Amino acid sequence: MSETTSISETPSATTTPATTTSQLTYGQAVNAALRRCLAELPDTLLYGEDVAKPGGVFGVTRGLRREFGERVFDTPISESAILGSAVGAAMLGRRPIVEIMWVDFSLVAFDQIVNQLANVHYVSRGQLRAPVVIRTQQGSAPGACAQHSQSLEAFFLHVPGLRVCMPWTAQDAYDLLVAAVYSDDPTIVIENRTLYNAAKQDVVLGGPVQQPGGLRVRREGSDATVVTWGAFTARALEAAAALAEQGVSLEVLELPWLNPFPTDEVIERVRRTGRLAVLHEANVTGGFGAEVVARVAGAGVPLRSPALRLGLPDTRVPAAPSLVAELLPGSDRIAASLRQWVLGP
Amino acid sequence: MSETTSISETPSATTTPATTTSQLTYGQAVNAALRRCLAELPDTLLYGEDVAKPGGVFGVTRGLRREFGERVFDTPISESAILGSAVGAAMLGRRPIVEIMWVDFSLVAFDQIVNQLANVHYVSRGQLRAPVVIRTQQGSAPGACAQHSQSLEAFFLHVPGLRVCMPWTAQDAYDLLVAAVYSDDPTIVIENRTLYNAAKQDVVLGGPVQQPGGLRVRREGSDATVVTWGAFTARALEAAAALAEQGVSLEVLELPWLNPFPTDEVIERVRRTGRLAVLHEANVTGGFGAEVVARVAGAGVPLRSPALRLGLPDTRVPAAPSLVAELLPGSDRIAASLRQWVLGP
Amino acid sequence: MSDQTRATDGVTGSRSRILADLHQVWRMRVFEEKVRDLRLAGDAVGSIHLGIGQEAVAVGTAELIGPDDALFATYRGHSWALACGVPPAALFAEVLGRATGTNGGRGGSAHLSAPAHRFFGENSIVGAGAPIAVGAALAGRFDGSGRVAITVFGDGAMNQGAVHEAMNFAAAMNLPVVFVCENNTWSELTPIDEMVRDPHLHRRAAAYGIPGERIDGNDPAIVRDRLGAAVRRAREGGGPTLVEAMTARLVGHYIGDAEQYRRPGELDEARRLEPTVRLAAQLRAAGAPDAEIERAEHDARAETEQAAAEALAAPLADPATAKDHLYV
Amino acid sequence: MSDQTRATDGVTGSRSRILADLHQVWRMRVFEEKVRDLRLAGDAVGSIHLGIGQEAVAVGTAELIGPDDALFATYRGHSWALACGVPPAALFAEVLGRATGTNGGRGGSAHLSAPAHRFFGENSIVGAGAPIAVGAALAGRFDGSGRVAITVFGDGAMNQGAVHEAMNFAAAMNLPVVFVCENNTWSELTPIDEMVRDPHLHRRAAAYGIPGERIDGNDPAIVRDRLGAAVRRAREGGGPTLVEAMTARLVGHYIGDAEQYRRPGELDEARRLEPTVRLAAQLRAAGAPDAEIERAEHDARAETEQAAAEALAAPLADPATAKDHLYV
Ligand SMILES: Cc1ncc(C[n+]2csc(CCOP(=O)(O)OP(=O)(O)O)c2C)c(N)n1
Ligand SMILES: Cc1ncc(C[n+]2csc(CCOP(=O)(O)OP(=O)(O)O)c2C)c(N)n1
Ligand SMILES: [Mg+2]
Ligand SMILES: [Mg+2]
Repeated sequence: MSETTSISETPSATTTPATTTSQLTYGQAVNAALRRCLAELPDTLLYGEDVAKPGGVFGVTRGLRREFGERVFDTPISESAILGSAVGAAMLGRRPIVEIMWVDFSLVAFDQIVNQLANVHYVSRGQLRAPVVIRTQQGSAPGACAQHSQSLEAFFLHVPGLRVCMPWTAQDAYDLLVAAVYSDDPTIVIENRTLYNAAKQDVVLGGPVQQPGGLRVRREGSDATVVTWGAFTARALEAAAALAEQGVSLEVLELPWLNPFPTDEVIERVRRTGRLAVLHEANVTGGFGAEVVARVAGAGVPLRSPALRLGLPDTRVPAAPSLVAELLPGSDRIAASLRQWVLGP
Repeated sequence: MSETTSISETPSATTTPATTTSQLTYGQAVNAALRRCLAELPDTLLYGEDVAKPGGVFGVTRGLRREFGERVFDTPISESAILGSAVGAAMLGRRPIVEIMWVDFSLVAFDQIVNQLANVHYVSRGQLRAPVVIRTQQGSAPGACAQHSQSLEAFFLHVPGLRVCMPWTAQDAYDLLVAAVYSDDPTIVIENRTLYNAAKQDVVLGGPVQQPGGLRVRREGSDATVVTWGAFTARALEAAAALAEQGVSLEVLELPWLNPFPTDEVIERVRRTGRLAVLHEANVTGGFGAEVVARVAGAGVPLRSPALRLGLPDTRVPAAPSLVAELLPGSDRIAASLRQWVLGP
Repeated sequence: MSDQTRATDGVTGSRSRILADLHQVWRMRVFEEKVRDLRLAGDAVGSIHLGIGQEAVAVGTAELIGPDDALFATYRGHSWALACGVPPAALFAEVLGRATGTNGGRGGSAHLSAPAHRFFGENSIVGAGAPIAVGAALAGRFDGSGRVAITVFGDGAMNQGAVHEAMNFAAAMNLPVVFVCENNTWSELTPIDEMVRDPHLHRRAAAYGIPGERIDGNDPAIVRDRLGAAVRRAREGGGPTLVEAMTARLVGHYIGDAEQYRRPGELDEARRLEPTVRLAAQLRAAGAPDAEIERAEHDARAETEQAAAEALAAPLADPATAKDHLYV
Repeated sequence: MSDQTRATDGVTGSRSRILADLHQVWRMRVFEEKVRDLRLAGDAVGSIHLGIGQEAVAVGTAELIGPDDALFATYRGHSWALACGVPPAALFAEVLGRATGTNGGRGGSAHLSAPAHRFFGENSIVGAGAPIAVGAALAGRFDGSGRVAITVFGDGAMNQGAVHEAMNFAAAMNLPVVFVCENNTWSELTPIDEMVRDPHLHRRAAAYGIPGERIDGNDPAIVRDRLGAAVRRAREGGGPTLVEAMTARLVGHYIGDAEQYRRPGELDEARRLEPTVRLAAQLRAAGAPDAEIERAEHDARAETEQAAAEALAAPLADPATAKDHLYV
């Protein structure tokens, strides 16, 4: 961790705090965000399975128990109790940050997210708040089984009342999590375990707390707009770089926040390029790519080619890498699909 | 129950069985389907909370315990055990039909549906089957709270490996359930409690077992294609009837099966009318309407007006009828939206 | 009911205390009778679950709930809201979908809440309130409030995974939670003794290493005494307790339930043991004149009628607000 | 471990029986050692969970599993698959993502199954296998098979709602299920004694009104005896049993786990008690020559190496089949 400026005073949410820039992995950026939130917001709690004394199965929460004591604790393997207690603690003024180790495990306790957490503020007519952050991670990694490989953001995005983000860069892993913890709305932060230990990146720490929302224009281009999120952003950018050499100019929009969704900006940009492709790791049918296409279609944006969706075909996720490689499109296949789509066969 | 023909011989799946036509409510049609399946398929089991001795909280399973004995039984309030045991029993050759009283309750045990049931056949490379039928019901009814009002078909439709249907007529309540029980794929049958005791309809009982899939052209029309499913079909038809008098000719397609989805037929019909509206009771964002729009958009069907989605706006469901009425579009508001969409303001 | 604490020998408190309890029981009873009337008249709609017969559990708990405590109930929660001090007019209004309801009509009969009154809400998902209550207790560990969280659920809920997880979580973390199982022997239309092998549900506490006790839930004094001990233990750092309060639902699971599942004569004993009968007998034994006993009911009826009238006069929930408060 | 059944006094079976058990333990041990090597060499990828040290539970159970029975394991299931008779080559192939794997590479190390061998699969969701096993027992009630279902899970899984529901469901319906809790005292990186108030997990059986017992899980003979009684009871209509088999995982939770959470000296006793050591000592005490003892390991290694070689020679799972079998 090489710091390029000296550590600032204890930051606060109201004054614009001084910043430092550090070289961090994505996982370390998550850790830094948690440390900042635990330091700045005394109401925060951090808990989940193996998060405290062991520092997390991915090492992401390392050192936080030592630093913040009992506000950081380990729990039984009881997702309903973890999530339910977060709902209750939040109703009573805490700001719990809980970890669901894999997004797949959220399904053993989905009631607490959909029927409980999402209802608190609305049903109480604003008398209660539920500023819960659920940190989880998802996606496919070599050898992982069908029960540890799903991309389930579409479930959460069909639940009004929840906010949902999916950081891809180390900077966003930091910024989005801080924004989520500061937000008074329940927020699902979906990380990706294949990114935790990827190469270090410059991360600006401290700095003003961002508002949930927005998009990242990762690449400018004129032939088509590719909308993507999460770890698949890398594949979109690789494909776009490859296609640039073949004379196809792609705009790549990464959506770090899917709720709130920047509908107007996306529509405006698609209007300019006249083509929309959506790329995600989740299964295509019922994936959030459908929503993006439907919003653009609903706005009557004239398109030069039919909207394209690329993602996991409608199947389960097998463990064997040779099978997964066939199903989940890599940047080569993505590039080929986009090329044919833009230029024709 | 007035029978218009005499009861046939015990039907069997291989010969084309004789049929009878009875006047039945939707709930009675479900009951008749269960009775038929229990009689014809000795491997079937029927269980869930209050389904056996009490005959179901909606009376839908009445008499079946008496008729079929121990194959029909009541369970503890343990959805994970209900669904999990169905998965296990199916692996070992049974054909369980289980009830989840409200679709909302499936969320306490969603793991068993998504991570377990949907994986059985695929992950075992076809060595195991899971011919489970999950009967549930959903939707909004006056006074029901946020935890008893959701329309969650989009969740199931984002899970490859599951089949999903949503009968609207009494005939389909019968036919779809029989088809689901005969199918070797795990199938979610989503009924609607507001229909159980609605007016009796002629229902043809017996008859060949249908294959999952297909669509129902409920009304022919030329200005636009309205795609809908479940109880909202009634609102679509009412709106279409009202608009017919105003010179707007709507085609209404009801999709009793959402998986398998009749993509080609829908696209073909939208191509003919040049307009697509999707209407469902579920929340619009991330609802399956997005998928329908995205499929049509992806096929490059030229549209005269931007695709329209109508449904529950992105909010929770309040209990008070005055609030629900504001949120869930009735046929009047649907007609007004469709009219403006087709004719312009 | 062999091993439950039960007062069989008459008076269990002072005459004024019993009288106050009887008044509270009547407030709940007539509130729900009125709700039933409103439902049958069509002023209220939807599925409504009454706790008629079970009121003593709520009455006995009422004064144990400290100012910073938090109570979590189920869909069968009107009496619990009243026990927390929620004004009956606001409750009626909520059941009637009025703007003046506790939740402005968003909760309805089965999902209402009034946090200002320590009533953190009903829950219409069986068992889901238990882990949420655990979280309220957890918050208390950090906010210096000394909060005890009380969560109420039925016998059937004991078979729901979330309740198991909640009890173990609270036990492992030694959190101040009192788990109150209102055992009315029915889960909707199915008897608990066919759904468990040992219907003495309080014995499950041992699985979590916490105290468990079965009590007579039809006498407020007994409830106050035994639940009081549990609340005290929780407040003093002794961790959670499971209390199984035996009681009977004298009405259907919901308004309109035909109750065909009842066992022959099942309710005969229950009607003899139910709190209005029991407390009246105790008062009589303590020498209270009939007029005093009748006044408890009479006052409750007057208060309740007025609250209902107030609620009926209130405007319906305003459609223009239907989308408010989805996000902060 | 005060109340567990443990053989402290040496030999618990005939010499040939112990020898056979030792051979089986070694088959599992060297299988997993080989998996570790393959994983570290990069032939296998992903998260792999070994049960090294815990083999005696599977070995002791093996011959109790009747032809129509069904076994359900967790991600830590290689030994259980071997106990069911799944050929090691097919298991290796599955771990290696080969076409000849039990699941043709679809399951992988953590989700494989071989129903023809009564191995109805691993499960990578903690606790999820328990209700599924209950369903297998339920099927047996109707198919005349006399099936007993055995479900294996860890100590940490006891805190998962699904396991609670499964035990109650099986108890209420008196289904022939044996719940085997392999208590290795760790849930991933967290000790069970900090996650429950009473770490004697078998005592939870009482909550469901079923028998529960803690046993020494490191001696196949003890496991066979005590689990045998449970299987017999189940088969004879006596319903479910919870058996808590005390054992130790001598390796990390997954391959690569740095095991920084271990308590000082924690594994010293475990290494003395682990099955290969224990059974060798028993054999020595029974007069077996060293060569005989060593042959058990040697034969297992030879068999295992050949199976691994066979798997490594097999083709990778064929991408062209990746979409097959989603629906029937
Ligand atoms: C998870 C879930 N499953 C099923 C239901 C349907 N349901 C509502 S009340 C009830 C019975 C609950 O019985 P019990 O816990 O004894 O409480 P009681 O109604 O007797 O107060 C059931 C099954 C539900 N609301 N939630
Ligand atoms: C529902 C769920 N929660 C969490 C996990 C992550 N996880 C995998 S193994 C494990 C520990 C399980 O401990 P235990 O039950 O004792 O079994 P052991 O690994 O010791 O065999 C956890 C928490 C999971 N797979 N599923
Ligand atoms: Mg009850
Ligand atoms: Mg363990």
